[in-house]
Amino acid sequence: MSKKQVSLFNDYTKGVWDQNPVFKQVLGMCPALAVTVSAMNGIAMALATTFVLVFSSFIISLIRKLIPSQVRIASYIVVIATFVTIVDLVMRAQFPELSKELGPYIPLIVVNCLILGRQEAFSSKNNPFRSVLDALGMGTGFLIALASLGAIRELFGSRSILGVQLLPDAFEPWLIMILPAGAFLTLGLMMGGLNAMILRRKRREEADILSKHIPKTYVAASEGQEV
Amino acid sequence: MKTIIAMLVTLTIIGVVSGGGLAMISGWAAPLIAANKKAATERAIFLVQPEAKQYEAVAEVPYELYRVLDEGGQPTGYSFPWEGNGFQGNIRMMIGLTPDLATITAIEVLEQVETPGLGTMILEDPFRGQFNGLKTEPQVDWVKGAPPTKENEVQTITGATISSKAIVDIVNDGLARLRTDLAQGGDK
Amino acid sequence: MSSVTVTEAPTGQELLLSTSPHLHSRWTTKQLMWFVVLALVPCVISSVVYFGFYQLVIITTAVVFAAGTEALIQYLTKKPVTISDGSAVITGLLLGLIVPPYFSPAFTALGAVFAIAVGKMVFGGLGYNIFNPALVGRAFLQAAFPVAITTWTIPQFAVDAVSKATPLAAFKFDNVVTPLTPLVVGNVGGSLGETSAIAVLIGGIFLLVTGVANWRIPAAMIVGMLLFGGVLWLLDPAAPDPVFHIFAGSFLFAAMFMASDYVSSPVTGTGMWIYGLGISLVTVLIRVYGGLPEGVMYSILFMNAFVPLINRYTQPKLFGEGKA
Amino acid sequence: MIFKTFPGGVHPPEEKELSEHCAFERMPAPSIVILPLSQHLGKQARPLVEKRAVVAEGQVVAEADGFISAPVHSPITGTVKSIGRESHSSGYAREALVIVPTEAKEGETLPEPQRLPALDPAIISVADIRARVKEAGIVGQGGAAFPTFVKLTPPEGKQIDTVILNGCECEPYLTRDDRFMIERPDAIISGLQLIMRALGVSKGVVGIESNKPQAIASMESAVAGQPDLSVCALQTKYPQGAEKMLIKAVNGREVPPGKLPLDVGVVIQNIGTAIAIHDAIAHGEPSITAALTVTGRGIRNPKNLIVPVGTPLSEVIAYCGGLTEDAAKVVVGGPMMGVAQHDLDAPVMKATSGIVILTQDEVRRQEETACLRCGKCIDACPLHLLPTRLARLAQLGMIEEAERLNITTCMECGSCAFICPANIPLVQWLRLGKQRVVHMQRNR
Amino acid sequence: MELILIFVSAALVNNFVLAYFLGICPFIGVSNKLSSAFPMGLATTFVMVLTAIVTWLIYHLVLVPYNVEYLQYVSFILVVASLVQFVEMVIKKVSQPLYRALGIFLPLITTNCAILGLALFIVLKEYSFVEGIFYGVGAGAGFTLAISLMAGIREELELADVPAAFRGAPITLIVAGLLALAFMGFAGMITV
Ligand SMILES: Cc1cc2nc3c(=O)[nH]c(=O)nc-3n(C[C@H](O)[C@H](O)[C@H](O)COP(=O)(O)O)c2cc1C
Ligand SMILES: Cc1cc2nc3c(=O)[nH]c(=O)nc-3n(C[C@H](O)[C@H](O)[C@H](O)COP(=O)(O)O)c2cc1C
Ligand SMILES: Cc1cc2nc3c(=O)[nH]c(=O)nc-3n(C[C@H](O)[C@H](O)[C@H](O)COP(=O)(O)O)c2cc1C
Ligand SMILES: Cc1cc2nc3c(=O)[nH]c(=O)nc-3n(C[C@H](O)[C@H](O)[C@H](O)CO)c2cc1C
Ligand code: SF4
Ligand code: SF4
Ligand code: SF4
Ligand code: SF4
Ligand code: FES
Repeated sequence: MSKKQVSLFNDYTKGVWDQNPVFKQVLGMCPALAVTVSAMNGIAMALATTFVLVFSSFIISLIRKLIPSQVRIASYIVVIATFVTIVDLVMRAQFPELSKELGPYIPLIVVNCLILGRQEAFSSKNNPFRSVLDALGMGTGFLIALASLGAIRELFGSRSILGVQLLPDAFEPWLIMILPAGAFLTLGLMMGGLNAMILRRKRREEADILSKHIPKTYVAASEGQEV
Repeated sequence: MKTIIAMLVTLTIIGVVSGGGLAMISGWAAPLIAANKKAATERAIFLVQPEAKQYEAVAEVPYELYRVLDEGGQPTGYSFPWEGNGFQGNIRMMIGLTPDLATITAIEVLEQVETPGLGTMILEDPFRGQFNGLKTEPQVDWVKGAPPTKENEVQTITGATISSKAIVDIVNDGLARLRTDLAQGGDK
Repeated sequence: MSSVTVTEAPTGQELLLSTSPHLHSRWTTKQLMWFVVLALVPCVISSVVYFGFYQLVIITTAVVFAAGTEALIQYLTKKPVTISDGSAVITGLLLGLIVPPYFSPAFTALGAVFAIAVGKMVFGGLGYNIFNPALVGRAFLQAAFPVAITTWTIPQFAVDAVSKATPLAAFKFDNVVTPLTPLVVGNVGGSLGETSAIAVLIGGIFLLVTGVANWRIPAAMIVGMLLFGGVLWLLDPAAPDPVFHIFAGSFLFAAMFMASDYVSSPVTGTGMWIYGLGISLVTVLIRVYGGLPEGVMYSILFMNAFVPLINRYTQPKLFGEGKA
Repeated sequence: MIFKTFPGGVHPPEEKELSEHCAFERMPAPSIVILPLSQHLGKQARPLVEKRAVVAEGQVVAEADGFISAPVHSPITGTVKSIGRESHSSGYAREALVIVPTEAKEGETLPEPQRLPALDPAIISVADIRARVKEAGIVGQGGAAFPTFVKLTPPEGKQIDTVILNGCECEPYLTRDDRFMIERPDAIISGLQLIMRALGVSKGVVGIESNKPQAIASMESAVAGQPDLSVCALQTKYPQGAEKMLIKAVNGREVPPGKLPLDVGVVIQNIGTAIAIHDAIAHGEPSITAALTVTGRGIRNPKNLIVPVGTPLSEVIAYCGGLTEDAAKVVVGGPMMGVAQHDLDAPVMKATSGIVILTQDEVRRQEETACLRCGKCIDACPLHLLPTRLARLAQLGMIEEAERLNITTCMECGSCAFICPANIPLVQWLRLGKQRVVHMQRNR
Repeated sequence: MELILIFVSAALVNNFVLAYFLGICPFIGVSNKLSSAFPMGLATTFVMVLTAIVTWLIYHLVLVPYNVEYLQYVSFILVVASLVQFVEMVIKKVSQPLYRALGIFLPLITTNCAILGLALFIVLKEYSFVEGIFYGVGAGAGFTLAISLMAGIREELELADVPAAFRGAPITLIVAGLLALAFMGFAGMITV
């Protein structure tokens, strides 16, 4: 791949993991916690958010040079709120059930720190194409986070994932998983677990580098063994 | 000054475009949303009145009340949305009644925020079914931990006593209101 | 940092070096903890007497899983395994004693694992947790299995029909105030360890007399209950009298064994009073106005969250800064 | 009877019975004398003699260097063997003169022991009292070894109304002050009156803990009929003898942090200091002996001794029958604040009040665990500090926060570490924290 | 009485942060020091009350009469944002110390879902003007309580041996979870 391609590719992928909005940047936490009682809700929320994110990024990137910086935030908010209203209207018209489930959290996409944050950090400085890629990447990352959180909570809280029962009837569902406390705890434990894995890998890599670049005897000596 | 004008102009343009766009989409969505809402209400009206075929709104009372009719247009009872406090928040339900208000045909919970899996058992049949054909004179009563012995009693759900009582209370509250209003209005 | 160097003395004996003080009181962590375990024996006995030998299965499960979880986590994170200090045993034992009779051992085990893993180890283990681990375990179980944990079995020798529900549930839902005698003896429904005030008091007074538990917290809780419970009783005819409040449910048990947990309670004397009074206040409010019949567990957890702030604002005045 | 006291503190086992019945004995001259130039708080003394010089008992061999300093006198007649760094009971080697007794050779005469001229305590002037206390090299016997004449020369404008003699001896095991009060009450009263005269004060109090009934009786009969003197019996509790605590108990005043007893109108002196002052004036004796208790389960014959300053610990121990089989720790001072010794060549010094030898059983270290936040250390701290938090802050290097929480106020009494069930070496951390705070303040 | 119940309900029983998941980002982001958490709570309370007032007026005096409820989100957020900006400017002019204590938090708060959430809930629950204000005060008090408790706990945890992997956001979320468990005791106490 050419250098340019690599950087475009990176525009997309960074949001998926390295800068995952939920796990790494701790943004957009409210919807992440509130709606993830099931995988389906998480996915729907993430898709709605991604829709708003992508379109607002596109529009804002297009008009970025026309907006005076003093009314920057206000303009972003209006653009975002417009798309959120569209999502909300469409959902209420076409998917009344889902709209009822996600309740007041759809309008709150307006203030989702993730969306505003991306406009400030990226779309206001880059061309529409890259902004859309960035938005798609962040959206994917958000989707991964919300879907996995929703899946775990649904599995233990209702024995199923995406409505498919996976655990036997003998398994008593843990009600706490679909309560607020369960949301915080699950996400906290997930993040801790991920961090532990990352730390472990880092430590192992460091050990590898050490053993490759430092003469054996030195390593042994530093570990206090007789050489 | 120039920047202020630029600011105002930008915001106005964005506002107008956004407002215009939304007005268009809303124009498309509003009837659909209204239809959805109407469908939901209708579904609920007939859910608590399985026999009924048509309905009409009763205008004499300052709240929603539907008189349901059979094929021939004869009144067969009332469908009646009412709400009150549950364990966590508001519970809104539809109550089906016979014309003399002495018997409940069925109930349906429309909106609630009770604890999933616990308070939400009020939505399910072991509990809800108890209201089919329940007598309402002098009022609906509840018992805890034992099957009901009287015609106007329901048994509360273990672990969700409060939600169960809330349903009973809402029914009684609505009935009381209805009785006074209909007695005055002389609807029969 | 503990610099214990050994050198040769002219007499040929090895001399120990360490900094002052060179004397130490007889208390050690281990000893404190095992005293608490000892103090809980009367409650274990009363649970067997009232609810049968099967309860030992629940209690043992809780202890084994609590201690096992601690050992496992310490082993996995390559820390010294310190279950012999007895603190995890207490957590397990207490958890076992605050679940209902015939509670599922599987749920108990899950609660014990959660209590130690999330209530204690993620904070860094002994001494660092903010919330009382045993109560974290119980609150988890209550939120996960609310029906199972409010299903009460009648004691073996129950004489009256009233004791089907716990005295507090009977009060809340049927407005029945259980008389004092069964409450004191323990012949009522309730969690394994809490029903008998006599058993609780034997263990509790043992802890207070030996100085293991600080007397201030139980004292503050009882004073607070008399105060707030009394005021409500006078104002609101529907509220029960304060003595009923003290003897019903897990109030005494929690006052003696759980609110007095060092780690999750304030370190200053004034702080302990505020903490104890706060627990009583929240307990009364939940019991009288809340949706739940019993509020002691939530009150303690709620006040646990205040402990850092309480400690900060009740710092003792430096000697010499009070008066000239 | 309710005894006065202060809030907080701890109750270590008292263990006074090992030596409280032993009357003072004079220990014979040792085979070698190691005379540190720094036996006091402040600047070390400047030597006045050369190697191989012959010195007389009582001769000044090093002079005070500066205001807060004290001269050193030779405790024996002998030859200066060397001047250099020698063992010191602080654990660090310090500058010292080493003197060995000399036999008179043919034709030579050894110098006579020197004494200062005796003065009449009844008529001595304030200036003479201060001069004599300074000349005699007297330092506080209460542990800190602060040059006494400094305390007797308060800055202009300070109003002092009370002198308290500290007869608490709150450290477990030690019985020196107890024996002094039983054996020499009149010398103590004389010393107290001299201090009062030097400071122009008309109120003198002797504070004694309730576990020394004999001493209380003895001192009470000594003050009988003297309306300006009194005995104050105090509750037995450590650290009752710490000056701030003693003042609080005796007259309810609190010395603010960073201030001195002087600032609340009080001067405190130890019982032993009073005797030293009396002896220096009435008998012209310079500070060449130390009175101390040698005790503990690790020594065969516990004793209360008068020992020439500079005697190596090993000789004192040998004089008391030597260490027992299970002796494990030799502490100079009391067990709560004293310093454990690794080198028994270290000498007895002017302010050495005791040697405590603890056994294996007594010093077995308990396992250290994390802090339980039991608050016992906070209840115990007589200065109302937060030992647990200060120690943790020191451990994590959060020095500014430790400073904000007044770590430097800590007097290292050890009450907190004594009571701590988690066996955290709190005092050690507190010391480290204090050092780092001082260091940081210096760099500011 | 009803008003007090609304207040208690919003503050304790249905705490915005712990039960409704609103304002989580500042709750996690600004809770590491009590000295910033508490002012943040106060500033949020202030903005919430303002929001309750202006959005109620807009909704009932403009949106409903002209049948343009679909402009709710756009208008609410825009008005709140400009209002906060205005208040910030006023505070800066009037009192520097107050600005330093509260002002710096104000822009952060605008883009915080608790504010918009409040406005939407007031519409959804059909509160009257005065009820809306009490609701705003209660929600703000609940937010202040939660974020202050969290800050106290996090300062304490700085001295604790929290495993490296759990430092920061994970332990904060777990504490929030345990706080939510503790607040469940108030469930069913008051329902408004
Ligand atoms: C997490 C949790 C959620 C609860 N949710 C409800 C609920 O939605 N509805 C209800 O009536 N009770 C609920 N409760 C229980 C009640 O507070 C109360 O304990 C119960 O109604 C008592 O009923 P019982 O006496 O039949 O066990 C809940 C309890 C917990 C711990
Ligand atoms: C249950 C109980 C209640 C007590 N109540 C008090 C009390 O109210 N006031 C008091 O001073 N001591 C009380 N004590 C005595 C204390 O145990 C102890 O003597 C006192 O805290 C001494 O501490 P201090 O030296 O710090 O004052 C009580 C002891 C127990 C076991
Ligand atoms: C913890 C502590 C305990 C003390 N205990 C005593 C004591 O028991 N007797 C005593 O004379 N001095 C004791 N002191 C020293 C006194 O505070 C004070 O310095 C001394 O009495 C002053 O008299 P001096 O200058 O004659 O030594 C103690 C100091 C501390 C810090
Ligand atoms: C007096 C006393 C009371 C205790 N109470 C509890 C308790 O209620 N819950 C618990 O998990 N551990 C308790 N423990 C054990 C220990 O303090 C607890 O596991 C720590 O919180 C773990 O860090 C107690 C210990 C003592 C000495
Ligand atoms: S060390 Fe002990 S006996 Fe000696 S002066 Fe200090 S307190 Fe008194
Ligand atoms: S205060 Fe005095 S009497 Fe009491 S223990 Fe301390 S030295 Fe002994
Ligand atoms: S050593 Fe310091 S902190 Fe500890 S009790 Fe003594 S004065 Fe307090
Ligand atoms: S006494 Fe020890 S365990 Fe108790 S609070 Fe103090 S330092 Fe912690
Ligand atoms: S998403 Fe709610 S404050 Fe950020």
